[in-house]
Amino acid sequence: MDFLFHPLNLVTFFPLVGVLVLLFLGKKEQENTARWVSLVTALITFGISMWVLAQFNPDIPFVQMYLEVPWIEFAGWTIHYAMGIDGISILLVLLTAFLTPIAILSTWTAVEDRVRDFMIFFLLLEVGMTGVFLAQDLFLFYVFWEFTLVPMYFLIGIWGGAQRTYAAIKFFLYTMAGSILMLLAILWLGIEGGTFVVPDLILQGGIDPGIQFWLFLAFAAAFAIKVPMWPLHSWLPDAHVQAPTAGSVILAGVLLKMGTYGFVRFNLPLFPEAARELAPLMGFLAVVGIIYGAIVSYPQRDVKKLVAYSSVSHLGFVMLGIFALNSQGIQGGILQMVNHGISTGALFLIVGFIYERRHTRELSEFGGLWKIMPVYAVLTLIVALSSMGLPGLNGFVGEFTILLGSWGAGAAGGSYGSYLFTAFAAAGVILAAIYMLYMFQKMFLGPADNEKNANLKDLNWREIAILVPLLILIFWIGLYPKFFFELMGPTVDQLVDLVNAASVAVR
Amino acid sequence: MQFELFDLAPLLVILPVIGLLVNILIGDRVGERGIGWIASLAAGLTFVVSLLLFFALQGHHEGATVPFLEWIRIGEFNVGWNFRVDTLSNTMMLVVSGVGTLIHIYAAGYMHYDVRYKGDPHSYKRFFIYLNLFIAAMMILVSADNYLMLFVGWEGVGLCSFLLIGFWFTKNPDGTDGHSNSNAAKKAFIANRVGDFGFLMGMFTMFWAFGSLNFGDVLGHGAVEHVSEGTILAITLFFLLGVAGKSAQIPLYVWLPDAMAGPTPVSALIHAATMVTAGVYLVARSAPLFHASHTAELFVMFTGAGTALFAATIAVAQNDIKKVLAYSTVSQLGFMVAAVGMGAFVAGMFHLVTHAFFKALLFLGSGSVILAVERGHHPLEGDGGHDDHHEDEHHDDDHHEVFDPQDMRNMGGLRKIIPTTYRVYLIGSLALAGIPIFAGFFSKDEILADAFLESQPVYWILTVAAFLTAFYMGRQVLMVFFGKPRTHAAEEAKESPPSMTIPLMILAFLSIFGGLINIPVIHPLTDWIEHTLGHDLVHATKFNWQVAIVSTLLALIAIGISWLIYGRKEIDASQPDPLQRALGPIFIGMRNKWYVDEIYGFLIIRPYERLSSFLAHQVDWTFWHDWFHDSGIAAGFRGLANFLANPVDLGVIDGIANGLARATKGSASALRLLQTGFVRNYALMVFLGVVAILSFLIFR
Amino acid sequence: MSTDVILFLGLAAVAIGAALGMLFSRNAVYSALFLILNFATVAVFYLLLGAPFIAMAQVTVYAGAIMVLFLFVIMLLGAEELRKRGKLGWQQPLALLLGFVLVAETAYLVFVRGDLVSQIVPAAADYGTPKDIGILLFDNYMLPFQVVAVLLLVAMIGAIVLTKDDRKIERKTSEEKA
Amino acid sequence: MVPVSYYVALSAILFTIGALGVLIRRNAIIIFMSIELMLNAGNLLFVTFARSFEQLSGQVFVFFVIAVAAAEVAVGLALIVAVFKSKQSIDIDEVSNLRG
Repeated sequence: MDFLFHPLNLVTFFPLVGVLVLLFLGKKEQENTARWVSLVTALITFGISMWVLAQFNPDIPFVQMYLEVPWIEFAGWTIHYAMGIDGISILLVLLTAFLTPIAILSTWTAVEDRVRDFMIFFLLLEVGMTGVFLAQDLFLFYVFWEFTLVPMYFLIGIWGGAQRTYAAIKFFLYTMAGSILMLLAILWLGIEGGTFVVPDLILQGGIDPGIQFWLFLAFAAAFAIKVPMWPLHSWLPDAHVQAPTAGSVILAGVLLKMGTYGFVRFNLPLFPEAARELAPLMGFLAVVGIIYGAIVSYPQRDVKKLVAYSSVSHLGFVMLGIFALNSQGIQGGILQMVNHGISTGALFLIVGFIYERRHTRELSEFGGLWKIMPVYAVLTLIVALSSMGLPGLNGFVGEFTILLGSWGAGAAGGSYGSYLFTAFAAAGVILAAIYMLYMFQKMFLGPADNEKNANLKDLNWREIAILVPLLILIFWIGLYPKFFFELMGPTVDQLVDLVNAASVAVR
Repeated sequence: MQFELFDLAPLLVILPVIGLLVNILIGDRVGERGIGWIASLAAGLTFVVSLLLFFALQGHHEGATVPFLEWIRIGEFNVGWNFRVDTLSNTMMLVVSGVGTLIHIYAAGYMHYDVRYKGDPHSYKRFFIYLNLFIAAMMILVSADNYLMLFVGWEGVGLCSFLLIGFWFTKNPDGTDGHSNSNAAKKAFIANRVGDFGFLMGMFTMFWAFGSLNFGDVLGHGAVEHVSEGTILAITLFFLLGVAGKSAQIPLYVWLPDAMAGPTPVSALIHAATMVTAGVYLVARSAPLFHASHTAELFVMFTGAGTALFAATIAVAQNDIKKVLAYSTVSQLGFMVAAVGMGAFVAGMFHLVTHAFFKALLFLGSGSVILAVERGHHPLEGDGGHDDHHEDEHHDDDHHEVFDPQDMRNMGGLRKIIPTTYRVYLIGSLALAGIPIFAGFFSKDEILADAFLESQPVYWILTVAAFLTAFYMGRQVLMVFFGKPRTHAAEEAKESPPSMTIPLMILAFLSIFGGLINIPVIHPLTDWIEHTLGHDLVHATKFNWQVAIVSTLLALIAIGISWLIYGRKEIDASQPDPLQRALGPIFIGMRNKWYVDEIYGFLIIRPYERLSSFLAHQVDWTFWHDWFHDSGIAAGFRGLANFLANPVDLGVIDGIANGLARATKGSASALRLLQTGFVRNYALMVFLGVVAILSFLIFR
Repeated sequence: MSTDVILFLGLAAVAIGAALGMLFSRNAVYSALFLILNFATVAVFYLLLGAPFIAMAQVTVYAGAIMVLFLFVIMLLGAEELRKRGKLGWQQPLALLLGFVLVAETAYLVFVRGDLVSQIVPAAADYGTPKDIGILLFDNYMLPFQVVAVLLLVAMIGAIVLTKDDRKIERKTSEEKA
Repeated sequence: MVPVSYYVALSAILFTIGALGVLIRRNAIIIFMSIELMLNAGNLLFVTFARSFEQLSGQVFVFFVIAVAAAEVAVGLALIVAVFKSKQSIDIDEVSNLRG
C-alpha cells in the first residue's frame, strides 16, 4: 500500500483513474461528463502535486522521496522502477500538473468530436510527462519518454488541422529517430555501469571522456530534437500548427521541456567532461536558434506558426542558460522552461480563442481587435509582453538570469565566445520585441476594417478563468521569483559543483 | 523598529498603482470627473510623499536605502526591490510627481474634448490608467537602489510610452483611420529596445566586474578603482546606447518625433518632461563610472552636442506645432547629455528640471492651442456634453476635408483670440530661447559655461544650437499667435477651460522662477546634489559673463531674424515657407528631417524584412522544411521503399507468393463447391468421415 | 433365454421404436414426446445396470427439465412443422445408407470381432448408491465439478444474452401465434 | 445375465438413429433432440462399462455429460430462438450463410 500510495506514484498515475472512469462512459453521449471527469481528474492530480510540493524539502540538494523496486531482471541486469524528485524536476512536475487542467478547460467547446477519446489520450499524456520528469532509472525514463509520443501522435493525428496526418507522422518519426540513439547510449551505460539507476550512475562517474563525448551526443540527439534546437526544428511548426489548441499548449508547455530537462538531468551530471567540452557548440547552436527563430517568426502570416517559431527562439535561451554551466545560467534556464510553458502556453490559448471565433489565424484577417474585444486585447498584451521579456513579468527574470549566467561563463575564464553569444542572444530580445509587437499590432491595433470581425464577442468567463491562473503566475514569477529559485537552488548548485569538479579533473 | 519618513518610499510606487487599480475597478461608475479625480489624487499623493521625503532629507543629507522585497537571488547574485532616497533621486521624484500631477489635472480637462473628437469617449478611463501606470514605473526608475530595478522602471516607462503613443491606435496623427499611430508606438518600443540591449549588456559587464548591481557597491567609494578602465569604458558605452534610446540621442532619436502621435498631455509628461530625461538621470546617477573613463565622457559629450545641433536644424523647418517642440526636446536633451558628459552633472540636472517646467508648459500650451483650433473648426455641442448626432456630423467632416489642427499654417493671430494661452506660451518660449531672468537662461547658461571651460568645439556647437533654438521658437510664436488668422478655424478658436489653464499658469510661474533653484553665486541645487554625488564630482560653476552675454545676444538676434522673416509681413499658408527661398535645398533637407527615417528604412528595416522573409520562406520552409525534409529525407525514404517494394518485392518475393496464392485460389474455387452452406451437409460429411474411418479400422 | 434378456429385448424394442418415432414424426411435438419415452426407457436400463442415481438424474434432468424446455420452445416458436420441402433431396437416401453401414459395421465389430464376453449381473444393493457417487464427485472430481458449475453459469448468462434483444419481435410473434 | 454386447449394440443403434436425425431432418429443434439422443447413447455405454468393470467413475462421467448437455441445450435453444427471430424460421437450411 505504501508503494501504491507513494506521493510520486500517485501524482504520476492518478490520471489513470480518470481514464478508467472515462472508459466506462458511452461514446456518443455523456460528452460533458467526459469533460468534467477529466477536468476533475486533472485538478486532483494538481492537488496531489501540491501535496508533493508540501513534502518536498528544497534544502536537500539530492533526489528525495526516492522509491526503488526491481522491475525487470534478466541475465544479471536489473532494471529498477526508480522514481524520485529534486529541485530540477519539481518545477516541471508542477508545471505539468498545472497546465493540464488548463488545457483541458480550453477544449470545452473546441473539441466536439470524440470527446471521451480525446480526454483519455490527454490524461495518458499527463501520465507519460510526469513520469518522464520523475523517473530515476534510465530505462524507466526511456519507457515514459516514448510513451508520451503515442497520445500526442493521436491528439495531432485525429483532432488536428487539415494536414494533421502529415504532421503527426513527422512528429512521431522525428522524435523516434533521436530516441533510438539515446536508447543505444542507455544500453551502453546500463551494461557498463551495471545499473540503470541515474543517481548510482552519477555517483560512479568515471566514464572515459572519449566515450563520454559519444554518449553525450547520443543523448543530445534525442533531446535536441525534442527541444527543438536549430536546425532540428522542422517538425515543430507542422506539429504546432496542426495540433488542436490544447495539444499545442501541452506540446509547447511541457513536451519541449522534456528535451531541455533531459540535458540538465542526464547530459550534465552523467557526462560532465563532455558537457564542458561541447558547451561552446551547444551555446552556438542555442544562439543561432535564438536569432534564427526570432527572425523567422517575424514574416509568418499565421499567428500560430509565428508563436511556434518563437518557441525555437525561447528555447534557445533555455539551452544557452543550461550550457553556461553556472548557477545563474542553469537556474535561469530552468525558470525559463517554466516561463515559456506559461507564456507560450497562454499565447497558444489566445490564438485558440480567436480561431474558435473566426476559424482563421491569418494576421491579415485581423486588425483593430482592441476596439472590439478589449479584455482579450489587454490579456494578450500582458502575455506578449511577458513573452518578450518585459521586466516585472516572468519572461524577464528568466532571460536576464540566463544572459547574466552566459556572460558570466565568459567572465569566469571561459572563452570569449560566451561574450559574443550573450551579445547576440541579447540582440534576440530586440528581435523578439519586433515580431511580438508586429503580431500585436496586426491583430489589435490599427483600424478595425474587416467587417467579419465587427461582431466578435469578447472573452467569456470560462476563457478568462483559463487565462487568469497563467497571468497570476506571470506576475508572481516576475515580481517575486524567490520561491521558485529557492526550490531549485541547492540542487543546481550541487550540479554546478559536480560539473566544475569534472572540468578541474580534466585540466 | 523605529519608523522613519524614509520608510514611506515604497508608497511612491504603491499609490499610483492603487490609483490605477481603483480606476480599473470602479472607473466605469464614477464618470469622467471621478476618474480624473482619482488619477490626479494618486499622482498628487505621490507628490506629497516626495515632498515628505524631501523634508526627511533635510535632516539626513546622506539619504537612505529602504528594503522592500527580495527579488532575484542566485548564488552571489542578489538583487532586491530596494528603494533609494537621496538628494539626486528626490530631485527626480519631485519633478516627476510635481509636473505629473499638474499634467494629470490638465489632462482631465483636455481628454474630455479629445476623446470626443476622436469619437471614443470610453477611452477616457484607459488614458488615466496608463498615466498612473506611467507614474508608478517612473517612480520605480528614479527610486531604484540598483541598476536592475532601475531597468524595470526604464522598460516600464517604455511600455507606458508604447501604450500612450498608440493611444488612438486605430488612427493616424491627423485623425483619419490608419496605422500611423500604432506604427509610431511600435517604433518607439523597438528603438527603446535597442537601447535596452545596451543597458542589459552594461549590467552584465558590471555584475561580473563589480559582483553586484547595487548602487552602493558599484558607485561607492573606491569600487571603481578595482576595475580596469577598459571594463568601465565598456560599461559606460553600453549605457550610452541605453541613454541614446531612452533620451532620444543620435542614432536612436527617431522615435521621439513620431511619438507626438500620442495625446498632447502625454507628449508633455512622457516625451518632454520626465521619461526622456531618464537617460540623463542614469548618467548622473552613474557619475563615478563615467567620470572614471575620459573616453566615455568624450563619447557622451559629443553625442549630446551633436544631437543638440542636429535636432535644432530639423526643428527650424517643421510646420507641425508639436513636431517643432519634439525636435526641440531632442535638441534640449542633447544639451543635458552633453552637460553630464562633460562632467557637469549638476548643470545637466538643473537643465533637466527647468526644461521639465518650460517644455511641459509649451507642450500643454500647444495642446491648448490645438484644442482651441479644433473647437473653432467644429465645436462640440454645449462644450460639456456631447451627443451621437454631432459625432456623425464630425465623421462626415473627415470625408470632406482633412483639417490638421496641428499645422501652424492653419493658425495665426491667436494672440487676441486665446490670450491666456498666448501669455503662458510666450513665457515658455522665452524660457526655452534662453532670455535672461527666465529659468531656461540660467540652466542653459550653466551648461554653456561649463562647455566653454571643458571643450571649445562643444561650446560652439551648443551655442549654434541655442541660436537655432531661439530662432525656431520665434518662428513658432510668430506663426501661431501673430499676424491674422489664416483659417476660419483659427478665427473661431476658443479658450481652454480652467482645469487646463490653471496648470499652465503654475508651470508658467515655474518657468519664470525655476532658475532660482540653482541661481549663480548661491547654487542651492549644486549643494543639494553634492550630498549624493560627493565633492569630487560636483563643482559650482562660476557665472561666466562672456558666455552669458554672447548667448543672450545671439538669442535676441535669432528672434529678430525670425521676426524679419515671419512677423514683418503676412504669411500665405499656400505659399512655400519664406525661409525656403533663402536656404533652398538645405531647407528641404531640414524639413524632411535629413531623410534619416528613409535612410534607416533603406539600411536596416527593409534589409531586415527581406532577410527575415528570405529566411522564413525560402530557407526555412522551401529549403529546409519542404525540400530537405519532404523531398530529401521523406521522398528518399519513399524511393527506397518503392525500390524494395517494386522490383525486389514484386518481382522476386511476390512471384513466389503469387504463385502459391494462385494455386491456392484455383483449388479453392474448386473446393468451394463443397461449401454449400447447409449445416446438414457438413454433418453428412462428418458422418461420412466417421463411417469411412470405422471402415478403415475394420478392413485394414 | 432368461427373463433378463427378454426384459432387455422388450425395453430395447421400445427404446428403438421411440427413437425412430422421434426421427420420423412430422410434428415436432410428437418427436419430443417420443424422445421422452426413449429417455424413460433408457432410465430403466440405468436401473438395470445398477445406476439408480443416474437413472433418477436422467428422469429429472433429461425427461423432465430439458424436454420440457424443448416443448416450450417448440410451442413458443410455433414451429411444429415445416412447410417447404427440403432442398437436399439426395441427402436423405445417402444418410440412410451410411446409417445402415454404420450399424452393420458396429454389429460386425461387436458380435464377430469383439470379445465382450462378460455378462451383466444384477448389482449388489450397495453398488452405485448416490452416496458413493457423491463421495467420488467431491473427492476425485472436485475440480471438474466446479468447472461444470461455472459452465452452467456461463450457459445461463449466454442464454439470457442471446435472447435478450429485440423483445418487440418476440412479443409480436407470440401474439400472432396466440 | 444380459451380455454387454447387447447393450453396446443397442447404444450403437440409438446413436445411429440420432445421427440420421441430424442428417435427415431440417427442423432445428428436432436436430437438437437427435443430438440429445446421441448423447444418451453415449451415456448408456458409459453406464454399461461402469457396471462391467465395477468402476463408478463411469457414472460420474455420465453425471457430467448430463450437466453439460443441460448447458448445451440452454445455449442451443437460445440460439435457435435468436435465429428464429431474424429468419422467422427454424429450417436449418435457411441458415446457409457459410456458402462458399
